[in-house]
Amino acid sequence: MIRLQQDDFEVGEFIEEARSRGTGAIVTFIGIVRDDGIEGIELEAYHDVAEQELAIIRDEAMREFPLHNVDIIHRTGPLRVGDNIVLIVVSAGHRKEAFLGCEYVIDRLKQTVPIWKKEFRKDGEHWVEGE
Amino acid sequence: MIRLQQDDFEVGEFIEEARSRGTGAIVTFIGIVRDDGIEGIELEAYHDVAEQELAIIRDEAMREFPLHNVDIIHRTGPLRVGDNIVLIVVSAGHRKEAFLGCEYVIDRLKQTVPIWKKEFRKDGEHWVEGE
Amino acid sequence: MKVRIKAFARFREIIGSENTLEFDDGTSVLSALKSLSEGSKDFRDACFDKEGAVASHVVLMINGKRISGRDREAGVLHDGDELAVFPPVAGG
Amino acid sequence: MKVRIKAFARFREIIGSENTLEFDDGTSVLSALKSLSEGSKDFRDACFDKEGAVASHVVLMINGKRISGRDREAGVLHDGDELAVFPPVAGG
Repeated sequence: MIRLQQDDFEVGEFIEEARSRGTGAIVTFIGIVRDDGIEGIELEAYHDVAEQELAIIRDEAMREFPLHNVDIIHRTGPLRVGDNIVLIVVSAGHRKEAFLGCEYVIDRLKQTVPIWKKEFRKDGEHWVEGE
Repeated sequence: MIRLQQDDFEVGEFIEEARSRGTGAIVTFIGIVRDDGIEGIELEAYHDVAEQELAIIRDEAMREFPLHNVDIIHRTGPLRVGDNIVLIVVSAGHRKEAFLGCEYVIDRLKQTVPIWKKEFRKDGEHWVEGE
Repeated sequence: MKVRIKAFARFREIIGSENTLEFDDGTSVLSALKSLSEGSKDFRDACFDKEGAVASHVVLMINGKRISGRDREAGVLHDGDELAVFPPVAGG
Repeated sequence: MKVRIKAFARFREIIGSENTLEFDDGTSVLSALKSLSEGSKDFRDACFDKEGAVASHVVLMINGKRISGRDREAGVLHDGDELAVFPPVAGG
């Protein structure tokens, strides 16, 4: 499943769904709002294009590695320190490809998906510079 | 938390607990009984020594990488295809070290922790050869 | 013809999230961005470099597809197109 | 003195999970394993190679610590020690 949503997600549900009969490994990545002096963040997305780019990344990952399933859930809107930002769940026959697939997805996501992050600090707000 | 247990685990619970204020990334590995023609497996452990080795691996991972938390839960006893075998939950400030830490733990676990796997097939049972 | 211009992050804060503008058929991306910057010095500063070219860090999409190279200025817009303008992405 | 010998996986299926044996003080690991194999050809075949040395793939621990090199045969057992014998591990 690919989804951009305001609501939080239940990691356990996606992990249950990711399991097929040949699955031997599930690797999960969760990105979280890190406390480095911020009070919170706001995530803005080019909604339809972001979902479309996430689907492209999933398809690329599944072409590149022998994966069974790839889910990517990315939140938008205001979030506080400790809140979930993104969930990636990758299942495969073996552990090596599950790790590689999961890292591939998060690395590409940070390069191509039109989502932006504004940080709120005591001394003001600013947009995080992408790479 | 380090634990060897017969019971299944709730991934979501460990992920909640793994979160501290500086945490920006949680990487989770779940090993699952893969269907490659088997009917089930039985996991046998040198119980106290296995828990001791898991704690050593956790400590090594936390020395090697800047991690916030490492949980390792490994099941023992009879398991069916699709059942969880092992859960590794690693939290860190940033994603690279969370991935590296999680892979380190599962790689070492397979090398050093005294746990053995017997596979049951239609044509009989056999012990899986370790490396 | 009508072109919808979508802006995000810093750019949205300057010109709003969506502007539908009326252009002559065959208008280039550069002309469309110039029209927008006539109304806003802040947008001009954000979007163009000192030489008046579209700044290299600005990302442009037409109908959800990234445009690059010469098309970042010479690309031709058509009726109903959606032109998006935004800074480098920073999700995840 | 008493030494507990724990066996796992294939080895457990041959000699049982735990045997407490009585040895003279200062008995070596090799002597202890030889005593066990006197009662069981299967154990001897699993534990020793053709030259009568402890087979290289057999893992040995004394009190939860892996023993290696010369200690795999010459290591000395003490009263209350736990000697573990098992095949290469295969968890995860």
